Amino acid sequence: MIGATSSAEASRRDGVTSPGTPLLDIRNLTVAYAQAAPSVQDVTLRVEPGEILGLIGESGSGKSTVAMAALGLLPRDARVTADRFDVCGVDLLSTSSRQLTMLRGSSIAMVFQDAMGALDPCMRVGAQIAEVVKRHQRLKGAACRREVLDLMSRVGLPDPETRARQYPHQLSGGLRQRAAIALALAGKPKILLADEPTTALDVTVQAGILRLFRRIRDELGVGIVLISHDMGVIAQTADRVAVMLDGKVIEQGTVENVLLSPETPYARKLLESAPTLDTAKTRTGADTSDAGVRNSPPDRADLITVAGATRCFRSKGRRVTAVDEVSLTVKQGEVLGVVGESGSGKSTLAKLLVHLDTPDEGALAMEGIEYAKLGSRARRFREAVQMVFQHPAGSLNPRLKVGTSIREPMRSVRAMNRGEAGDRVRELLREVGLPESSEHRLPHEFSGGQKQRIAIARALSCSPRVVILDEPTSALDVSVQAQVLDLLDRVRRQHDLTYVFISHNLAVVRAVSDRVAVMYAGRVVEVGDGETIFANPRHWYTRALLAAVPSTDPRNRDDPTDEAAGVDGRARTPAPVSVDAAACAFATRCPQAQRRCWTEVPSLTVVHGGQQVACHFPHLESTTEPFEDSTTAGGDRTGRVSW
Amino acid sequence: GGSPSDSNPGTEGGEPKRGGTLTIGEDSQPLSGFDPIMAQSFNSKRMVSQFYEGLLALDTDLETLKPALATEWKEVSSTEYEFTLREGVKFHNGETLTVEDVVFSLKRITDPNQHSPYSSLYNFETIEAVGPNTVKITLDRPQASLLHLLAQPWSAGIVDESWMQGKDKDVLKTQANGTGPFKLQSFQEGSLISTVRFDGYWDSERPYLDRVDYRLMADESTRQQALSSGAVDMVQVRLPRNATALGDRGMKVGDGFNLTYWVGLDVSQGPLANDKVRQAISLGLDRKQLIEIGSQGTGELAYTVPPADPLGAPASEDTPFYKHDPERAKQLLAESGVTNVKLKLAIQSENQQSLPTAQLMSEQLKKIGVDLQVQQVPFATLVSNLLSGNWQADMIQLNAALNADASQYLALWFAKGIPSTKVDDQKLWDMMENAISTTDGIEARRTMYKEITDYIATNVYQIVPYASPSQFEVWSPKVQGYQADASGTRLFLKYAWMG
Amino acid sequence: MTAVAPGRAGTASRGWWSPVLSVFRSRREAAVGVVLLVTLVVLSMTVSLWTNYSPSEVAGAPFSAPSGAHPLGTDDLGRDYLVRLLTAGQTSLGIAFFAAGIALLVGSAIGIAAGLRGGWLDSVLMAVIDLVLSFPSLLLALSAVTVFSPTKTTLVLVLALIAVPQFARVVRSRCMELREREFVLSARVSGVPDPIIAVKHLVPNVLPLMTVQFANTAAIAILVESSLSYLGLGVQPPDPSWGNMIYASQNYMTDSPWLPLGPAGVLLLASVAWGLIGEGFNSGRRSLI
Amino acid sequence: MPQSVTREPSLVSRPRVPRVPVPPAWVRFVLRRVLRGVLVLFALSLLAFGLVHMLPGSPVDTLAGPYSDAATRARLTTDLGLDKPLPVQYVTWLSNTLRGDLGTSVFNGLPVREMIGERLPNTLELAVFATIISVAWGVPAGALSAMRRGRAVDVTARTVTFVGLAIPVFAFGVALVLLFSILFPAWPTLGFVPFSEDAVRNLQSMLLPSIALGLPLGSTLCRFMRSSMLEVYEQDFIRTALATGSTQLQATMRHGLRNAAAPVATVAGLQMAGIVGNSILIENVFAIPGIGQLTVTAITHLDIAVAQACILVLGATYVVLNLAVDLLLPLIDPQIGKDR
Ligand SMILES: Nc1ncnc2c1ncn2[C@@H]1O[C@H](COP(=O)(O)OP(=O)(O)OP(=O)(O)O)[C@@H](O)[C@H]1O
Ligand SMILES: Nc1ncnc2c1ncn2[C@@H]1O[C@H](COP(=O)(O)OP(=O)(O)OP(=O)(O)O)[C@@H](O)[C@H]1O
Ligand SMILES: [Mg+2]
Ligand SMILES: [Mg+2]
Repeated sequence: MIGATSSAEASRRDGVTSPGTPLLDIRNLTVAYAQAAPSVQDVTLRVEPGEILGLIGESGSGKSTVAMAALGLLPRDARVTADRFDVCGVDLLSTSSRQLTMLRGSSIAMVFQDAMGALDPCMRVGAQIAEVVKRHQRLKGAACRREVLDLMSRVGLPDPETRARQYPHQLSGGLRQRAAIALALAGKPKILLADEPTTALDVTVQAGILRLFRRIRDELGVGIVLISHDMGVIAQTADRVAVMLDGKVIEQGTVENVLLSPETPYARKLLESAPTLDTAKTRTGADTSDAGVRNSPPDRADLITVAGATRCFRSKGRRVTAVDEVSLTVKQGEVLGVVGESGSGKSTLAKLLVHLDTPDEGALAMEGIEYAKLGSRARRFREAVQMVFQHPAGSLNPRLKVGTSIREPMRSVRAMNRGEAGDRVRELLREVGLPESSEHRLPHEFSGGQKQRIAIARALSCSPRVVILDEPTSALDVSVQAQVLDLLDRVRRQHDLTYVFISHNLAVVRAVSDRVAVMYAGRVVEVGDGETIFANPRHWYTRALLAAVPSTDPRNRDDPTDEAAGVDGRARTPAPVSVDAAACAFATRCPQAQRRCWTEVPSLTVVHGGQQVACHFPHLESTTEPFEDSTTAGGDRTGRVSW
Repeated sequence: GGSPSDSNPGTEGGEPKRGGTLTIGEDSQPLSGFDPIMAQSFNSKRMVSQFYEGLLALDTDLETLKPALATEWKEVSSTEYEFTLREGVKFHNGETLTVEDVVFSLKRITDPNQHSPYSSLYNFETIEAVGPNTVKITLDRPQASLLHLLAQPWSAGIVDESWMQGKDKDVLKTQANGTGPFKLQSFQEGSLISTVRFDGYWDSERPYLDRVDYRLMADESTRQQALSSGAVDMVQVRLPRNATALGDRGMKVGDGFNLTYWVGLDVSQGPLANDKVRQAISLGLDRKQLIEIGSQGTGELAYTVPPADPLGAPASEDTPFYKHDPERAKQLLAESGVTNVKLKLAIQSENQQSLPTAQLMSEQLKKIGVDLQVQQVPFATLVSNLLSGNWQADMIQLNAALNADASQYLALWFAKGIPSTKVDDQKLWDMMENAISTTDGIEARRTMYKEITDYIATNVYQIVPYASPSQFEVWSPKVQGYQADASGTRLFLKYAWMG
Repeated sequence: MTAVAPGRAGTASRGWWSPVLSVFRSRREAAVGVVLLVTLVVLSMTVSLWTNYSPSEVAGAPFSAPSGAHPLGTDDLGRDYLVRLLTAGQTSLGIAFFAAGIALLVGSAIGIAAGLRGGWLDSVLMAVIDLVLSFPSLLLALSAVTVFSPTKTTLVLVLALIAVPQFARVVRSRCMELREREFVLSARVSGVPDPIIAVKHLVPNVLPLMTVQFANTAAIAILVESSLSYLGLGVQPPDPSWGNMIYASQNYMTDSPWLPLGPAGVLLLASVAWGLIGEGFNSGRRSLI
Repeated sequence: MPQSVTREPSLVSRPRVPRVPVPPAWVRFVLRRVLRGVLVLFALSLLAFGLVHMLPGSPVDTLAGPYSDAATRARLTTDLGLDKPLPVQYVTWLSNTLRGDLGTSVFNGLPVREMIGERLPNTLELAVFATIISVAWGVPAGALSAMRRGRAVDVTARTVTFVGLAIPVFAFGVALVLLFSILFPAWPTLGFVPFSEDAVRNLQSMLLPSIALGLPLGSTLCRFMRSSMLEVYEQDFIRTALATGSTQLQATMRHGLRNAAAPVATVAGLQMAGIVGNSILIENVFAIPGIGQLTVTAITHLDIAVAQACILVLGATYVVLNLAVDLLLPLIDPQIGKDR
């Protein structure tokens, strides 16, 4: 069938030789956009029915390009060459655009990263799925409706009848992603491409979606290409893995082989630099000199106190309480980690902390001086409190030279003269590991990690005492993330800084924090010493979070039998007909919710040592056995409570 | 009485016949409504002339008087006149015309509460009914223009007293009840005025038309198109070239009547207070070119009183300072001692005809070293400025309309003791006063007005580049028996019929 | 380790204007627009140097058709139409340029102030803008020109006034977006005062948008000026403007079609030029930020 | 009530109920918008009054004419109440207006309310038709041009939009009349007939003016549609639609148009209000008795009551149309304004 050499080469790279026609058979694919150098070069991939191929690699390595090429959806200026490019036996290189259109949806389909974007916001979810069902299954009327509802329940959308009539914005992120998967499956494709399908989601939701992929594969026998930069996701889901670097596949093999004993140095580095929940110890071990400081925070003085801060927004007539009666203290010299899912109010809290925003109720104070009464001390405050943002690209004015950006705070807050400021800029650049000449360049000439270094230099320029870091590494690749985290840690020790480190990545928070606060729906549900919280979470939400973090070890896959009940976004406990305003926000997802949870907001109470929990029925016995994810696995749905 | 003169091209269609609808494209609707004694603008007068009549009427020369509501009239003395009313004249509502109606209507003109612009033109002392069919008017001093004024439907239209009783003062602005050939059927403000034949009209044969519709078409090119496409049967156009173009397409173009293009001068101050400057300006103008290009060849040399007026006299190259002589002009300017002459000329923004001439004047004066700035001002503002005496310009341009009496043209610019007057010349005022009160007949008056206007030209109190038609009536060949008149008010519409 | 992020090549020049210049380089449309406009401007400015006639001089018989002596014929007064057309360009382009310029300054200032500060200032400014918008623009121009007499200065100011609300709105909504951007937030955290944030951070980033809006406004200004001429209140003769030329010639459309076609043609050219410039910047916007 | 606690769980995850009972979001939204509209109208009344009274000259002079004498004019001034102090005149006018009495025209003595009442429908009719025409060509052309970006269709459409945006409405109108009278001499180009009189003739006579207004305005819409569409094309759901086997056309029709429509609808709404203002020119050219024409004549003749009322009515039209668009937008884009 194929030339002997390429066939031999392919089977060698694949590591596995599987029977039957492959769903996706790519040999030496090269894609170049316009005049640029090829973005994808000599890629050879193969997906068999019922197989999940994981595709990992850092940003820009060409993962999405491969996927889009398989769909024939590359922009017109892209040039594609390949020795072989078959999708379900059809040669993409020679099909007409008509055939290609037919192929899409019925043979090959795709799930994109941003589910909100992938669904038409102006169309009901059911109608969107029905459209594809009609097109590819040629069903009409009631049959079509039945098929849509069937699809929706198959991907785990609860109450499909209602959901079908809703618009995408009325669904939660997890449900939206499920709807998007239903949409992709509606044409009964044989192969499904999933491009970072869970990156935008909360870990608890992610676990459910990943389980769904496996179930689809088992039930429908489709082949899946799962693109992700998250080792855990791949480890938990994929059968085989291909690692991409600069447009080339540098390593390919079974998941165990690649993740446990990577051959190439790059893959090894990629795996090493990804922090896991267990990495905290290794990192602390690295800075033995400060170990004592890190582990004994209680005697430190309070630097910033947040007392009952509440912040509401009105947008489009809706009222969102982004931060809800939060009380916290940030102690001198510590790293306070703040975790929580997207939309839980972390960034809003950060803005309150740096006084970019003022709370509607409650107050913040620094060393006893309320923010509202800073008056003439405002300038000192600005000097003392700085912030680093998530998007390195966004935090630098694209039109200003790097030096100017770094110099800005010194000029405005410190009123330094040009010469002094110039010297300091160069000093700072050296400190964050950038050449002095960077001063004269524009931000777009730097990579993401370099930009983040510049942003850090800028934050340091006024010798602050506190730096609020709002997801400073979540836009970065794992390898770069490790470097930036190292830099942050070094700087902190050098200047005796206090950090508030915000992230939704539990592993990262664990790796850097002394104390951790967990936020849910605008409230702090649990605070305490990092070690304690990670070892012995008391709040059911914290427990769910920790349990859902995918392990990077493919041998630790969770039990696939759990997945039958893997439905999220749904109350475990019967909810009263009218939910009281005073309900615990987590009650709808809590396995332990009881009547009291629906009528009374739990407040933070000290359970043990420095650990505080806002829960009426916290998990009390300290346990080492693996915790069962309530949200996604939820085995005991009746909410049996033993005390 | 009688029909218009036989030279009218419109009468060549054989025997008049009854019936048909005439649609006219009007450039504007009656500004002041249908009240005859308020009608000043062309658009109001045009409507008023169809609904109302005076005691007398004008013949096509606009000079000869004809009987109308009065069959006979008698000048008892220079201040006393008697009129015998026609019998059986009916108003549109069916009521019969009585002496009381006439007395009421004439008194109404000078009633201060009516604000009629014509009130100051009359020297009434008493108006009384001296018999069942006879009205006597007594003046407090002789008035040459009286009969002429009484012959115009707008300055002396007779209204129905009993119908007016108890009605709002403004009722005549939107309703009409006269004795004229057409009666108002409906008034759709802003679009359409429908009129129909008045069956009870005293001149029983006429009008021939069953119906006349007036459609508002403000834009000149629109009117042109509408006439060409047959959407309307009659329009006025302002630009001579447009009239010619329509004529070339087989339309009938009425005679244009030359009315004065006035440029009033503020001689009370500024450079224009110097008579050498004024003379230089008059000499600097190339009137031939202005006529040729500015009036698109339709103009003629003229004095302040327009040639179309019965009392108007033609001007010529020999008129003082009318002959183009730029050398002399420069010399005079040098002699005047005024240097750097900068002048502002305000013209009417609505009138498309004003602009070309003003621009040409500016260009011609540039050659003698006078800088003339042209500024377009809405008519309302222009009139306000003129009347308040605060001209906001050195020169104001206006176009004459045909007046009831020649004295009005002069009074507008030169009447003694009003703010708008910028001259201070007792001699001129005396001459004007004489001309008003003389009753020596039309020839004598014409001579007097020629002398006055000559005097104005000599002193260059006003510049008259030329006189040309301010509008042309154009109608489709279907319309027969129609003749345009110098007053531009369709006085003879009742003779028209559809062929 | 980390590859340099993909950026547009050749943007090594310094200063905030460099992206603007680079847009020209990468945007053929904008470049064509600029060339077109510059040609028009140069021809207009130099017209007196290379023609035999003055714009107001009677140079031939009225209404003569295009010929060797008068490439575009003559108008109702026998003036050379080409010379007038180009002279009119000075006025029309000048008025458009200044009106759009003033609108840009005022509108952007309002937009930036409202967008950056928000709160009551925003509400008040936007209420005023709404008020001006609810006054039909042509009427506003008409009444203002009537009240203040139709000098060129009045025209420029009135045309600017009409354009300000649009400007303010566009700039404001952009600034509200930018206000939440991290680099503005970091400037704030660093205690940079609002005026400096506005000048250093907002203006450069709103600049492409302002350029687009400027081009649109300039194109529209020429049109509104011609509409005012239609109502007798545009540029005052004998100064020619494209607007009053179109108006004056529409009466002669049937018999001398070259009269309306001339100014309509250059108006179209200018408008296309502005439009191309605007589009060039518009489509360049995404890649800029 | 244990019963209620154990009742069937609500399947939709419940949003947290606000603490204080407030009227539904859309009621508050509408109320706020209406209140704002009222404020704008009030300010507009001040502006209208001020501007009209600032106009140089006095209606008395036009009314009495150039040949009148000073005494007549003085009496007229008193009779019209124009000698009273401005604030008094304003208060009188405003309170009359609020009572629905817009005064009478000083010239033809007609009640202003009647004059406006007769003309407004014509202008609105014109505006509606013009909007329909502009939408009818602008939206599809914009969409098509976005779909075939860079191809002949796109280039053509964009060239046309340039022409549309560069030609003054009145000149376009006159040219159209000319063209039509040559091509279809029988078409009643210029005879405006009120709808109530003869609906067919009315529609015929409205066609050209609507085209004259609508085509150029469509150019703006076309541009907006094009760029809005291009933005939509960059979004994931279009990619998804293509990935599930839609053709480009299907994706555009089913997903593109509606999503691109919301911003375009806002523009169209604003434009419709703008049309009402710009109708001045086209009403003049086509001899349509509309409010634009009335306003201009009122301003140039200094018919104070009419001018003030017209400006106010035009402003109110703008406010109402904007409000209507704001309230209708949620129908196009369900994300806007729906929160229950
Ligand atoms: N439409 C395009 N035009 C030009 N270059 C492109 C285009 N899309 C992607 N590229 C380039 O191709 C390369 C590979 O991009 P691709 O999106 O496939 O990477 P990726 O591995 O999916 O990265 P990420 O993890 O960030 O999604 C990158 O350098 C990118 O800049
Ligand atoms: N300026 C604002 N106007 C309206 N709503 C806002 C505003 N800022 C934040 N919110 C809302 O407040 C809630 C909390 O937002 P916030 O950005 O603090 O969350 P987060 O925890 O930082 O989420 P993420 O992980 O996605 O950054 C969200 O529902 C968000 O929509
Ligand atoms: Mg990608
Ligand atoms: Mg955030």
